[in-house]
Amino acid sequence: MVPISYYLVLSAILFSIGVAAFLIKRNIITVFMSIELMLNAVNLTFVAFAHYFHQVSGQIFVFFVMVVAAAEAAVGLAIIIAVFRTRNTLNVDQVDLMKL
Amino acid sequence: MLIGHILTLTIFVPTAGAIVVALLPRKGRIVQWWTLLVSIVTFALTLHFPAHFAYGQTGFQFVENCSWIANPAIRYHLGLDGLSMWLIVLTGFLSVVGVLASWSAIETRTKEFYFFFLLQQTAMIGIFAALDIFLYYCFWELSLIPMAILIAIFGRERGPRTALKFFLYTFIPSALFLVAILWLYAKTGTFDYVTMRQFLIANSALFTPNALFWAALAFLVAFAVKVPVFPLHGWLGDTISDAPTAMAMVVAGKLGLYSILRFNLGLFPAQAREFAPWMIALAVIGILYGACIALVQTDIKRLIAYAILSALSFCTLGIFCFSLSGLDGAVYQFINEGVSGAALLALAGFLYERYETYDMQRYGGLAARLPVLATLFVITCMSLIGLPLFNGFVGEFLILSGSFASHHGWVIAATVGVILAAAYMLCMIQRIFYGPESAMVAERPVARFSAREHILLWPMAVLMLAMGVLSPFWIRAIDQGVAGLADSATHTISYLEKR
Amino acid sequence: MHLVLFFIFGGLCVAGALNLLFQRHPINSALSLIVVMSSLAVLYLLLGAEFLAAAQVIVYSGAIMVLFTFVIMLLNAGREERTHGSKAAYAIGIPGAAALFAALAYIFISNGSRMGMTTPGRSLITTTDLSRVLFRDLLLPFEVTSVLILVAILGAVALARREH
Amino acid sequence: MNSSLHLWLIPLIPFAGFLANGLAGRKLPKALVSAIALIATAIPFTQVAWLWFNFHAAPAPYFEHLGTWIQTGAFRAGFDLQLDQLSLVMLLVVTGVGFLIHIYSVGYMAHEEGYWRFFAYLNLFMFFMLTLVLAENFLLMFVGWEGVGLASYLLIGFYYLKNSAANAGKKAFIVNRIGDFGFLIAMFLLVARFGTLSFSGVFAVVAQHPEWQGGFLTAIALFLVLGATGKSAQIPLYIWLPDAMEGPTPVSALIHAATMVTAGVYMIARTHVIFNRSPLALSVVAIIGVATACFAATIGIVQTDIKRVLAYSTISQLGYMFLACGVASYASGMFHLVTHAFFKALLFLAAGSVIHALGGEQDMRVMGGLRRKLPVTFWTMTAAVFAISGLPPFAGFFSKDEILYQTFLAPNGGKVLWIVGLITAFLTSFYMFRLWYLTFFGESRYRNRSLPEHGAAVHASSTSTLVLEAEPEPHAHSHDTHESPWIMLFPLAILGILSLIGGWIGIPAALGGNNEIARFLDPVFGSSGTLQGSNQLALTLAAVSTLVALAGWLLAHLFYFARPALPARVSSQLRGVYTLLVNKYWIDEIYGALVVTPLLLVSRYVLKALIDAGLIDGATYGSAYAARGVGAIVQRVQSGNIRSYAGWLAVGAAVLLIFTYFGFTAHFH
Amino acid sequence: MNTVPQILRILPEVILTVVGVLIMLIEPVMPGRVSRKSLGWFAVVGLILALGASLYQYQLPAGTAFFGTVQTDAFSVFFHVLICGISLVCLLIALDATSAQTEGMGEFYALAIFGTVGMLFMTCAVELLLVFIGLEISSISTYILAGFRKRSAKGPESALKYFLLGSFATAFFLYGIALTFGATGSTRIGVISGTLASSATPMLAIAGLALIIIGIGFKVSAAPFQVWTPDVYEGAPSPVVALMSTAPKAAAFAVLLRILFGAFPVLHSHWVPVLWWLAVLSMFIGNLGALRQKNLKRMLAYSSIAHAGYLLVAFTALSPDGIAAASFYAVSYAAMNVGIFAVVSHAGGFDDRLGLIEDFGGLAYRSPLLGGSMAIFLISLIGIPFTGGFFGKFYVFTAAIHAGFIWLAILGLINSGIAAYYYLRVLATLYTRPGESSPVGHIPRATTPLLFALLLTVAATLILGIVPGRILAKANAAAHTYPAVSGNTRATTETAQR
Repeated sequence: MVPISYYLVLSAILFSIGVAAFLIKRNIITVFMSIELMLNAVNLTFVAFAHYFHQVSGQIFVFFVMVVAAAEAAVGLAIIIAVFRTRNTLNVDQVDLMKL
Repeated sequence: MLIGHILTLTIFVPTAGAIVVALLPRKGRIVQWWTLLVSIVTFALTLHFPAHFAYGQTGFQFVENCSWIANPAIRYHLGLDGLSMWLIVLTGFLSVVGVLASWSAIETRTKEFYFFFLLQQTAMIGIFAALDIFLYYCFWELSLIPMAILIAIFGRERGPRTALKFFLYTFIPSALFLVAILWLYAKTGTFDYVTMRQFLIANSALFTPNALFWAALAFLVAFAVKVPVFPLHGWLGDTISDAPTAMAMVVAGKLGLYSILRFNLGLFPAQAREFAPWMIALAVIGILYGACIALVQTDIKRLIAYAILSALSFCTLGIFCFSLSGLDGAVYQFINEGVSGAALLALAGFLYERYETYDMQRYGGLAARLPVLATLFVITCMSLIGLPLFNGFVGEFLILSGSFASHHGWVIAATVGVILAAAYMLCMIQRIFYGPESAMVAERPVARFSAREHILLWPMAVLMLAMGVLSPFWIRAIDQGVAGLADSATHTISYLEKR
Repeated sequence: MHLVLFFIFGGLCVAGALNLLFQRHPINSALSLIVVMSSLAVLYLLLGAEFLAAAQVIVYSGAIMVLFTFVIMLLNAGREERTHGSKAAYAIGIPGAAALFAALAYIFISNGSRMGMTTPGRSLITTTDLSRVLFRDLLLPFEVTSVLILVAILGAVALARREH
Repeated sequence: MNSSLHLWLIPLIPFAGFLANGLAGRKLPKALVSAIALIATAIPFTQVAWLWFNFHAAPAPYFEHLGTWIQTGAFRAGFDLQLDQLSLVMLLVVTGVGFLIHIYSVGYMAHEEGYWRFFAYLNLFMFFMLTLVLAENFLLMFVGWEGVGLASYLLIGFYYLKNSAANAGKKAFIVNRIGDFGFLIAMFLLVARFGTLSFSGVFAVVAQHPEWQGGFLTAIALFLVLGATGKSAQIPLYIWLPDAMEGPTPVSALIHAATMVTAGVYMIARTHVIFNRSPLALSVVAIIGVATACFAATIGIVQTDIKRVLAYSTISQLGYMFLACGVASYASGMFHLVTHAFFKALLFLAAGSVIHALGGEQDMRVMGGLRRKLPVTFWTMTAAVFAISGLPPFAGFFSKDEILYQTFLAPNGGKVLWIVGLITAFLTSFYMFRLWYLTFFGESRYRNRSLPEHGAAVHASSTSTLVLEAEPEPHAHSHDTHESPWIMLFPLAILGILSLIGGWIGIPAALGGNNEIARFLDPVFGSSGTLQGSNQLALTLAAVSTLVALAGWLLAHLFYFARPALPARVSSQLRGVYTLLVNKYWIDEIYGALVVTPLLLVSRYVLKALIDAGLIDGATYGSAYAARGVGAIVQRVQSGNIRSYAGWLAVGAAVLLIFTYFGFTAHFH
Repeated sequence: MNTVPQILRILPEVILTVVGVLIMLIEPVMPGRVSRKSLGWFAVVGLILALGASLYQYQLPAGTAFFGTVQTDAFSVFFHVLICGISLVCLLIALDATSAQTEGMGEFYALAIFGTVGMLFMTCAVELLLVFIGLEISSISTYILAGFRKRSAKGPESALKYFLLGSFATAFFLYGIALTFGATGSTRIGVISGTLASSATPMLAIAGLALIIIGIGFKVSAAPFQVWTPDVYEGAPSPVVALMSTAPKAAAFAVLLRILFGAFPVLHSHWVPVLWWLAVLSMFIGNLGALRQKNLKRMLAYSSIAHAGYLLVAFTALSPDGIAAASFYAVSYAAMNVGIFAVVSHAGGFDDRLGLIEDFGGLAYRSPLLGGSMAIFLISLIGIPFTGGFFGKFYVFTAAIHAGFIWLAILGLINSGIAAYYYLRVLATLYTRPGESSPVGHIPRATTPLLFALLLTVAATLILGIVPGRILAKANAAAHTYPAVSGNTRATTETAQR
């Protein structure tokens, strides 16, 4: 009895918070987390629509997103480590060697 | 015996030559000799056209027409008429001249120089021969690159800067020019000059005059920059003074003026007549403006640059008065300009080779040291200021007399330019050759006039005289080439019509 | 009933997300993210995707977030300091995010009516249906995913390995 | 009259001479060079003489078409030659005097560097001058017209290492160009109106339309006059001629006295058909003529450089010819042209011989007493002086008298013109005798080369030898004055005789002659030109002008022979006038201030600096800078900070989403 | 289903996957000191095979496989060939640029290969899920490759920037797919278009479309999503830049074409204006940004933004001509850009010894081969006739004008004028007299792989410029796999304005 649109709006809220977090957080890892948050928001949308259409593929999609998220996490964290090695910082604002 | 594909041959012999140049070793004068050979062959090939030109018949000759790209329909369409024929011959001639003029001026990086030099020849011949507007545009753009690179490499002081200036000045307008071409293609469905012209004439109703106006303007601006016409000449001074002699010879004039005649008058006769008042005004301003600035220049090459601006503005004037003799004169005049201007630049170059400066104030009394050079210099100047029996006079006279009937005031103003021309040319001659010997001339021993220089310049001097005396030989073809572009009414208002 | 649950857990999501936003220490952010994910799992249940809910808890809250915390510990990242490297992020970005939210919300609400309601309990999608689609219709993507994972492994190795 | 007269030979043989000397002369021995030059002028002279006897009677002009020069559409101009009485007379003068001066030059230039160059140029001049004379259409005439300008440019600048010479040449050419501008415009008008430039064609059309009076014909005529004033050194374009004296003296004699400068008169005479239709133009010509005559004469009386005196007298005499044309009495104009050619050439050559003798001195104040030292020069010079002063029975008398007579009879304002002419005659005889006395009488004031303050006016040839460093001219430092070699005296003698008898071809009826020359030219001008008054009047006027001439002589005698102190006192009395005259009314300065300087200033500061460098280059580089400026702004976005980037992404995303969703497509649909 | 064995539909992908796996397996067993070049050559062989396979796919009748998730048609094969070619040349460049003792080259080659697989799937997928996964594969591998200069601080930084912003954009892309799915209930291109055609204006789909465009816009670095490009290009090794400035972009453009013309043709009135603005913005930002650049790679990064703009111009044409133009432009851009990076990476080595433009002063004299070919690529980038760059621009703008977008064409060509300025500056630099201490002195001799690379790219650039007929025909064929959009945008107000 919950309007689908509620779920959608909720996902929108989460997504936007994710975006905001990406903009505001300084710690690279946290920034990365905010991306995960955005992905989760998307997942919610998928599931909502899957329910609406009574469709499996929507849910399957979520699976794949999870897999992708996992992969990205692995790679992303590796990258973060590499950066930390060269820069010795996790602050995004200090990773701006290249500019203009 | 008409060789098949003679035009293609003429266009691409220089390219082939250039490729060989790239492979030649860097020692001795091998490259020079090879390039000389190539350019002589090219010249010989161009001479084929006047030899086999069928005067009676109208339309294009030596035509080659095959499909280049199926969709969009681009054709490899070449052909000559009276208008373009002599220009191609001139190009061939100037390529030989160019090699000889650069012979000892270019000592380093000869491979680069002659490679791009030959490429330039291809581009220019292609421009005159192309009858498919797309093909034409290709050659038109191609001609920029060798020029720019050569200026960048061999420019006197600010080479690269000048190259940039020159390139952008020409390239940006020709971008709009391309838009106009594409627009025309979208409307007419063809790039072929002949077809498009027929189409435009046949159903001009399809077009709003406004649209055609802008298209024609895009064409005109692109060409006017190349001529150059008065306010668009910003590149000329630097380019002429920085470019190596052989390039300065061909950088201005004929390309732009030919294009104006071929495309603006050919495709958009009505619009051309709309522009005429402005163009005439600009031309006259250009004549006087160029002359006045030349009057106060102290750098030989810059003086020549503005002299060229002034002289070419005469052509613009002649073109936009649409009288037959005006058009003939214009074409004849820019051929003359090609010859005499080239000779003058070559002479200036020889001076530079000897004294490493273009600053007139450091010269003086040179006539005693280099009498032959002085003589040739004077002859060339006389041809440029339009002394009768020299080529320049015929052109100027035809232009002015042809335009006079329709534009008294402007022509009278333009004729003042003739006086100024004498003034700045004689000032230059005096500063360089007359008066007491300057310190520089006195202390620096220089080479006598070499055989190569004789071989280069005397034929040009003779040519100036010949073109001044036997003009019908050339004008015959030109006349038939431009006849279609002139106003039908002859420029002479006979006394009967007056009554 | 459903509505209440939705609001509870939806609220929890938002709260967790906001907490992620406002916590200064990465660990706290990570934990709040776990909260978000777990409550999302509940919402999945409400939408009748049990399997997904499980996967959500296991894969996300479990595997991925553990990885995160692990890295945080590894690099013992402290409280993030408030550097001001970027004006644009605030001046441009935050309004951008707000506008984004506004636009999306507007779109969803304005089209929400056509969406209708959730129908709880109806037609639980069984694992069978899932596997049928997953291993038949979407066989190729499934296989290709292996390449993706390979790449991830390779990359992690290539990047994280110390130079000698 | 036989089929072909081969007129084309007349100009082309000198041209051949020019080519031969010009291309090879440097290497040829002087003897050969002079031989070539002389032959190249002698042949045309003989041919012309032959023509004179064969063609004399023929009523109709004779044409020769050598081919097309320019042809487009309806317009055609060819290398067409024409021989009629007018051109025949002119030919005789040009070839005859020209030949004599060539001979003279052989001696005069004997020691000059660039001997071959000199004769090449002279032949070139002959070629162009003869083309000018023989031309059957305006265009071909213009060839000669500009060509002689070129030749004179080269010859004036013969001592090109001397700045003054080079400047003079340049000035001459440019001023002439101003005249040519008029000629060109006139031709454009003709082309526009008649569609042809051939004399016969144009004149025929004009003849068909007696109703054409003034109007565009006046315009054409006036532009032609502008041309003529340039070539014939009339007000306002006379300024180049005095400077032209920088050239070697034979050049001054040939080009700047006898032949080239008369081209203007010839041209007006040639186109009299047009002028006759335009009283306005005619009176303009007359006024210009008489004004110039008087004006130049006044300057002439205070000049101290012998050649400059002659230069101003040339201008003045040309004024007479203009006056003649102005009163539509072309015949008398031509008559004076002929006689003037004789005595003025003679004057210059004699002066040259004097200068030659004095090793290059041109300042009359340091001459004097040369009567005995240079007898031949003296006597020939005397003939010339008498001739130009218009003392019977010398040549000048008849021609000048004829002109004054015709002027007197001329309808509108003739009397005024006549009086001015008369005054001029007085001045003429005054300054000529002044020259005569100063040069040949009194005791020799000739000590060293030049007065201190006259360091500038050093004789051309000697300076040139200083600069050109061949072997120094032998008599440049050997100061003993002696008579010139025979080769220079022979032409003097001939011309002397001619200045005596030359005028007898035009003895007016009143004096028992029958104006041969006028009669001879009638086929060309028609008898309309020459007015006839009563013999009584003619005699009176003749007497008057003779008396005036004598008065001039007496005054000169008083000033420069009887009471040598007088001039100084008078000049100190009339300080103002004197300064004015000595400085030639500051005309050069005025032109400089009004035309040349402003032109240069505007060009340098307004056009070159402001517009070209400022606006046009400014616009070019300005736009470049603008583009780079925007580029800088774009780069500012690239702060390197990930969060800023994300910010841009976010806002971009938002905008794009909104844009797409709410579809701001009005602009497109 | 047609009779073609399904495996053939994905033959190139399979081949490359196998090769990649093999490299992975061989690499660890190789002793540490041994150079990994052999692996590189192996990868090259694999790519050649894949190229052959792609060309072979031209023989196959168009059709789908694996339950309609992939589709081989003239379009996908065209891009298969293109991408395989690009990767091939890029690997050659890498072989040339890396020394024997460069670290971890085994992984490098494997990642490049796998990345190529991902791109190939992007081009042939008709199921958005597969598109997404392909995209992720290619992205992740390029993230890592970008960070391969581990010693210098720049490498990881560029990797990080690319990774964070990339995933950020991916989230948008994914959201877009989600909304599309929400609007149509499917993620199959064909189904989507069908549903949209039938339904009334589906607002959700429009929103989804917008978000998808954002995601792709990021990948092709179209303004305003271009911000990452210069930094990443500067930090990444030149061979990698050569790859990622062309291949993933080509794939992404393919996806965009596939989605716009395959899935959303009915919404063209919504996406045409958007692309119009994206194109204009990209051209201006790219070119103006490049004007002041001193660092060559950054300059090329900006120029790549601009070129993305030119390419987007073609999309507005809404006609097969447009698609063909876009495809052709992708090819010509790839040829010249890969070529120029070949020169740059050879001159600068794997880790950029020559960063600034003036470092290249006199290159043409130091090595006429390098200088000459670089000159050709620059001329092509300017868009001078008889080079691929010119024809690319020409077709693109012809298409735009046919669609009536005169102003777009004018702006675009003015931009090519601006662009000429900075390309020409480099060109002039190549030919200025080198100073005594100019770094070009230390440039090593050209190696065999480099020669191959240059040969291929130069030949491609010139062939595309002089006899583009065949390739253009292929591009047209590719274009005609889509039904021409009912282009009622032809008569736009623009033409009315004129």
